[in-house]
Amino acid sequence: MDLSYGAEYESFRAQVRDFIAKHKADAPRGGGLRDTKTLAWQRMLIEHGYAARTIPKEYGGYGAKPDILEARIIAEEFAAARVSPGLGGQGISMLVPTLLELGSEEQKKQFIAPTLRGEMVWCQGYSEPNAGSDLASLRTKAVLDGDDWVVNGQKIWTSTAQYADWIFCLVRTEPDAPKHQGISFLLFSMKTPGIEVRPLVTMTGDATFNEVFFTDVRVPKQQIVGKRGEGWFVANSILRHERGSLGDPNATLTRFNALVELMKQETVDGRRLIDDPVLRDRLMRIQGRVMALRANDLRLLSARVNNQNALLAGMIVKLEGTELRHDLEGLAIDVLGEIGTLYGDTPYLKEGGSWQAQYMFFLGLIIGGGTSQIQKNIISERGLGLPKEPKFDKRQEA
Amino acid sequence: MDLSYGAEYESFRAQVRDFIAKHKADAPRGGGLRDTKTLAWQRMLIEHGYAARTIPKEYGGYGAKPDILEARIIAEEFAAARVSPGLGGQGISMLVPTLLELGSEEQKKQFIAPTLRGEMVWCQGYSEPNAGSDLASLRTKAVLDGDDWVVNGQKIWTSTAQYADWIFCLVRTEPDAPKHQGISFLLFSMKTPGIEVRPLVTMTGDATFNEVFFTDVRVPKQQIVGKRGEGWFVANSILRHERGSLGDPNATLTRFNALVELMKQETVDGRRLIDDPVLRDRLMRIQGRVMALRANDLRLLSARVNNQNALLAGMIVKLEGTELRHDLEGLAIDVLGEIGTLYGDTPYLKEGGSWQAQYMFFLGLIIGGGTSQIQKNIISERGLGLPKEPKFDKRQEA
Amino acid sequence: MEFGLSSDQQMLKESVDKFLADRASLAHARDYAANKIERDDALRGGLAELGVCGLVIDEAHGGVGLSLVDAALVSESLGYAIATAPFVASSVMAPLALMRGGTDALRQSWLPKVAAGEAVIGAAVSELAGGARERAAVQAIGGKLSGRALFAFDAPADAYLVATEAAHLYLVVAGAKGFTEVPLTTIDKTRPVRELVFDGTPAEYLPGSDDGELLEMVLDAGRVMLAADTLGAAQNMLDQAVAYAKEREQFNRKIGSFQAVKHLCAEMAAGLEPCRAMVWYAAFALDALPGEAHLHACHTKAHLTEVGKFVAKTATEVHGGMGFTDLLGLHYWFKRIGLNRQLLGSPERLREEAARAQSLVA
Amino acid sequence: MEFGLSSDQQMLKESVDKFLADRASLAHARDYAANKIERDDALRGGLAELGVCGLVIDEAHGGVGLSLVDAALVSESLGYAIATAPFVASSVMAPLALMRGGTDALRQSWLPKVAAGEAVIGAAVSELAGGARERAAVQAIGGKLSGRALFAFDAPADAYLVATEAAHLYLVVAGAKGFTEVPLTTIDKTRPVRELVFDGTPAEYLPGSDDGELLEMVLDAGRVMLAADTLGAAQNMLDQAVAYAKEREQFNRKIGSFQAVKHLCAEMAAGLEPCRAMVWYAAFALDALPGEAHLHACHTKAHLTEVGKFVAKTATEVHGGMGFTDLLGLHYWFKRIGLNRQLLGSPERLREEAARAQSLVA
Repeated sequence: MDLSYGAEYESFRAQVRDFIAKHKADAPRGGGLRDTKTLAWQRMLIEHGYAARTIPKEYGGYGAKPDILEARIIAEEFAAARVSPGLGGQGISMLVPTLLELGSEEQKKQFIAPTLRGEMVWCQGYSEPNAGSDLASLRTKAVLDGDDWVVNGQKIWTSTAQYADWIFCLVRTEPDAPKHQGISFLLFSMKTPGIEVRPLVTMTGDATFNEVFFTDVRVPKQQIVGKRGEGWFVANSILRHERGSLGDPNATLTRFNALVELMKQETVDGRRLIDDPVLRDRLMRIQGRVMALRANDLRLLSARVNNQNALLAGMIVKLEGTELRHDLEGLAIDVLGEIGTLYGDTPYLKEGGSWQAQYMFFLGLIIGGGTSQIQKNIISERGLGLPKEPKFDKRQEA
Repeated sequence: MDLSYGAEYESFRAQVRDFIAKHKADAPRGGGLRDTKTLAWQRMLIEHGYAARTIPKEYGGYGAKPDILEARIIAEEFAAARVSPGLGGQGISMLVPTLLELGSEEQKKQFIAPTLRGEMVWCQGYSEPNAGSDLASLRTKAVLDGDDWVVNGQKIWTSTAQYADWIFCLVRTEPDAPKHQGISFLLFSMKTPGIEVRPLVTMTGDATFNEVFFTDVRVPKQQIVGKRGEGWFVANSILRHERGSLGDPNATLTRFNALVELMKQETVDGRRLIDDPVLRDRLMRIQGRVMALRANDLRLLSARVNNQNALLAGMIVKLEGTELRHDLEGLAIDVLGEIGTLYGDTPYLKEGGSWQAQYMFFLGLIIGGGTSQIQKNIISERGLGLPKEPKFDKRQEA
Repeated sequence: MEFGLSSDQQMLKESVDKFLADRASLAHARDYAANKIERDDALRGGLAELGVCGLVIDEAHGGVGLSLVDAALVSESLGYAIATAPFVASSVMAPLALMRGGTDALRQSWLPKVAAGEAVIGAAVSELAGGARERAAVQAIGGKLSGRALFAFDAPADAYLVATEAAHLYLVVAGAKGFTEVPLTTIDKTRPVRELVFDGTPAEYLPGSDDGELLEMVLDAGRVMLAADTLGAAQNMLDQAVAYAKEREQFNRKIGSFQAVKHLCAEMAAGLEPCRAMVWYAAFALDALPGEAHLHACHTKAHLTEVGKFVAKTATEVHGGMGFTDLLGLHYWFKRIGLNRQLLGSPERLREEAARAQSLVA
Repeated sequence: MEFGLSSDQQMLKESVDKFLADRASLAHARDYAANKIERDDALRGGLAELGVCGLVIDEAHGGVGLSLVDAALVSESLGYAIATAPFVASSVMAPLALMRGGTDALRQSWLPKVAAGEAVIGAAVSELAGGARERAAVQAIGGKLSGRALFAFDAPADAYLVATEAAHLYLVVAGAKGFTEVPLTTIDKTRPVRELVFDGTPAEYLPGSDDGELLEMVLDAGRVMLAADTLGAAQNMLDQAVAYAKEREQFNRKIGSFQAVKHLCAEMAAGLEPCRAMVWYAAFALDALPGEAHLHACHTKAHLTEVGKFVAKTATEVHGGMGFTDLLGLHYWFKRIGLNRQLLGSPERLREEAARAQSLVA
């Protein structure tokens, strides 16, 4: 066991710190995706290798070799300094890796560099109202008409759709093929006629997501990634990427520490909340779970660095991490009693109502990106090797 | 709402009390099923209508009209006085009602009276090692040979098999029929040649149950209840009867009160266990659950008395009641710390080790009589009307 | 022996349910939440016609004179419908306090109006029920109140039942001298709560609250009513989840045919169904079993709160992503259960109170 | 950066696992439980040859001088195999106490024998670790011990490490004057425990235990080892449940293809898998991160105890009726987890201790 990153990496860490100290005045604080300052900062980060670090230079990245510890150090230092680590979003985190792996040379040249620089913002068109856990049953269809795909249908859970320039979108192009084989992966501009974006309000009261409606949207036929009917395969190469990050225990630790502070400061009948043994025991139970997932995260990092297998340890992160976070936020509400129910702009609100907002948002995350039930299917089948449920044809059911 | 039983019933209660006061010296305290005192007491109870109360006189019962409150009062008063309420067992509680409903006149005449008097002790041959939750897939077979059924196979979970005179037993008689329709319900003497009883030790260390092996056991062909192939229907008429009693909240209340006493008396570092706020909170959580199930039980009693529907309230008793009891016993172990792990004949043991024994036994009950998983299927399908899982043929699976 | 609903009770419940199904739709709750309705006089008026507002008020004061079991049934219905009408404070806690501890004058001036749906009385008792937060406290000096009370509910009201630090009860009229109301916004937009600020505010003392017992009884009644509200809200969420599971298809099957979904629904039902009898018993005890009433009220509120939390989360999960959106509005019930959880004592606090009621606390 | 097992550690674990698979079968545990074996010298001898008995003892005293991470791996393996051999007290707690707080003479007379498998040292520290039950307490007066200590484990032993009320450590040799051992029977028949009774019993003081810190360190090491034992035992139960679910058929299907069974298995795995890294971290902290060691030891034991309880129950349920019988012997693991839960501090107590370690207790 060796938890240190070693001298070489510590010197890299010093470089990162140095960069941050020197340039942090240039970093945006909040502000929109399109701000001049935001875009300039993104370019500076790419230039120094703190964003798009491992993307080849020819496509507008920095061109460094992948190195997990370097990536972790960059993330740690920017987080510690509370300085923007550059742009994220589904274009950079999901589409770019996909194009690198499966895009045509033209597509790489056309899309990657502006996406990295933040000049081209993307949204993702996967989920549909009738295709949630069962994503492959999606119905949005695209029919070839001359040199265009004509797209009709509806997507949901499309975050940033209201800001996006482009969308990467799954559509059914082969209605007669088995359902996983009839899907294609299209790219098109959100300015194309026939697209309507409607905000989707959630239980938190915010409209972080949208519904997107397509009516005869015409997409040039070469704007497809992979071949016709290969869209499911293309999309899955990204989805594998996404799942690990939900339920990050380091973010949970930050919230835990805030909860401890809350319980030290707030009182009921003049007694500090932390002095209530029953609430304190609940707090400590949460801490034990946080510690377990933090250790698990360290193991995953180490396994990646040393190229070791930690399959199950990775598979359970989303399930355990989102449930833990939901419980943690719920404990904060409980210790606050009636004060914990306050929400919105109101007297006595603690931390902007974030305990309630996160409590609900993490219930959304327990459901989103594969409900807990779907996660358990995956863990039991891929992690433990239990047999799949026998499949049915609908016709057999009657 | 009226929780009183009314004047008429209270006078019945006075009669019962009177009987108990006058005769309790004759009641057996422990002792075997065959003790003269036990059998004499049973006869006396039947004679006065405190056992076999609603069984017709012609079959050896007392012949009273069924009355739920009278039955409840009898049970309450004998329990309160800690006087034996007479013999129970699967012959009296399960076989007799079945014969009354579905037996031939000859069978009623032959079997009911001696069973009620405790002269004929029964065991039940349903479960098999490969037919647990899926009871209908049982394999013990009976083949007609002349005037006899010839039985071969194995049963498990056969309590009292080592004492029983007779067995009521499910066997497969129509191997080619669909699985629920190929079963018959046989009665035969445990002295028939070819029967071997082996004690089945459980995790509690006791052998409350047995395995029973049949090798060419010959059963006269008229010893069948119902017709050939109707055994599943016959058996189910009893099983419906059995389930409600597992997880009885009144027994749980008795245990809860004992746990409270334990926590008042026992100490750690000189401090009473009840004075630990965290343990006390766990105790109170249990109490809330006990109260909920007690109220539910009262509702069920009232619904039976007033002929009202309380379907769901009845269906959840076994699931909730056995889990609650298991948790309650587990809390007792936890509050005792290391002392809670003591078991068997050893110093410092509390209440004969019953906390551990019951903790394990109720885990057995969570599983037995339909696992919690099966209970949840039943509740969701019959109670909530959710669709059944589609059925598979095994052949389709490959 | 009858531990179930009488035919009168069945009828009462059905008529209230029917009325609410017509008049207290989700769309109505949305309008109310969006402040398109300031005070829901129409809904309250309709309920008053059904006798709901004066349900436990004696007939001499214009009420129906029914039991707390009947009140619990109505509270369950209101929770089921996430009704935007006052009830727990205005029609149960305050009437009980006035009937058992008020003066004749107070009773005559308020109870008939409450029963007729012409007046609403809120309750400002949180500090005594769940402990004082943010140093809130109300003192009475020479019959005048000073200080602050948080989480007064059934607001906005024409008068408030206020508990002082000394566990005495007062009635304060809205608009009285030195009296300010500050709206507090919670997750639950169907039932407004307020902070009350007193500065030498004139108030009517309830002489029957002298020894603290009346306050306890009033709090316990409120707890049982909130438990019933949670029962109703949770039952609605379960019903919605079951209905959704019967309709929604994924992987070519109704999702309700998946064991995982079935078992979640079964766990909800198994947890919730005994709660119904528990609420009945606790309400009955308030009327008829004074020796058990406090213990049962505490446990019933605590237990329903825990089961309600489980059902709220699980029913949302059964709905998948739809449960998280505003489209189905499921979160209105989720949040109603969430507010009930904290009002009049958290589960931990009520369990400790239950232990104290049994002399289990040293 | 390496937070995982080194190849040496992999090899160590594999060799111990292989040995135990051969020599510590369920049948062997049954024989031991039935008292057909009084003291398992053969098994211990074999483990000594592998270096297990002297794993953390320095080479100067005949040991292997490995870390507590290595010891945790071995403890996990012993739990997995429900091995009927002393380890936690004899090969970890007592050697640590002697190495860090004993005299040279004590070290020389005991450590080589322990490492060689020729001697066993038990630990009688329950009163200091989990609180005193049944008024048990040991006092030292003039270097002689009096009183009683309950739940000494790794018994029967040649000597016992004994903690006094003053948090001092002593070594008492079996058969010493005024020293009586009383067997206590617990649910777990694989690891005997005893009550020790002292009556002016001569004992060797460990001078390094003067300030209580050594005791805390020794207890923490024991806690992490017990947590590792639970990890192994729970992993075995999960493995058995998964294997059973792949084989057993009901309703014409492998039960492992039912979502309900799959999800139970997934929940066990999801709870248990992070425990592995947690145990590593806690063991590593004992060696290398003294500032964090106590906190992690308390939390790791508490958390593993809760997860272990869940897995023990759930794995039994997955086996249906078979899980409840003695036929598969699943209950040996269930009971091992059950005893671990209570030894060296219940989860509630350890969480309170964790809070205290962070100055969260007033």
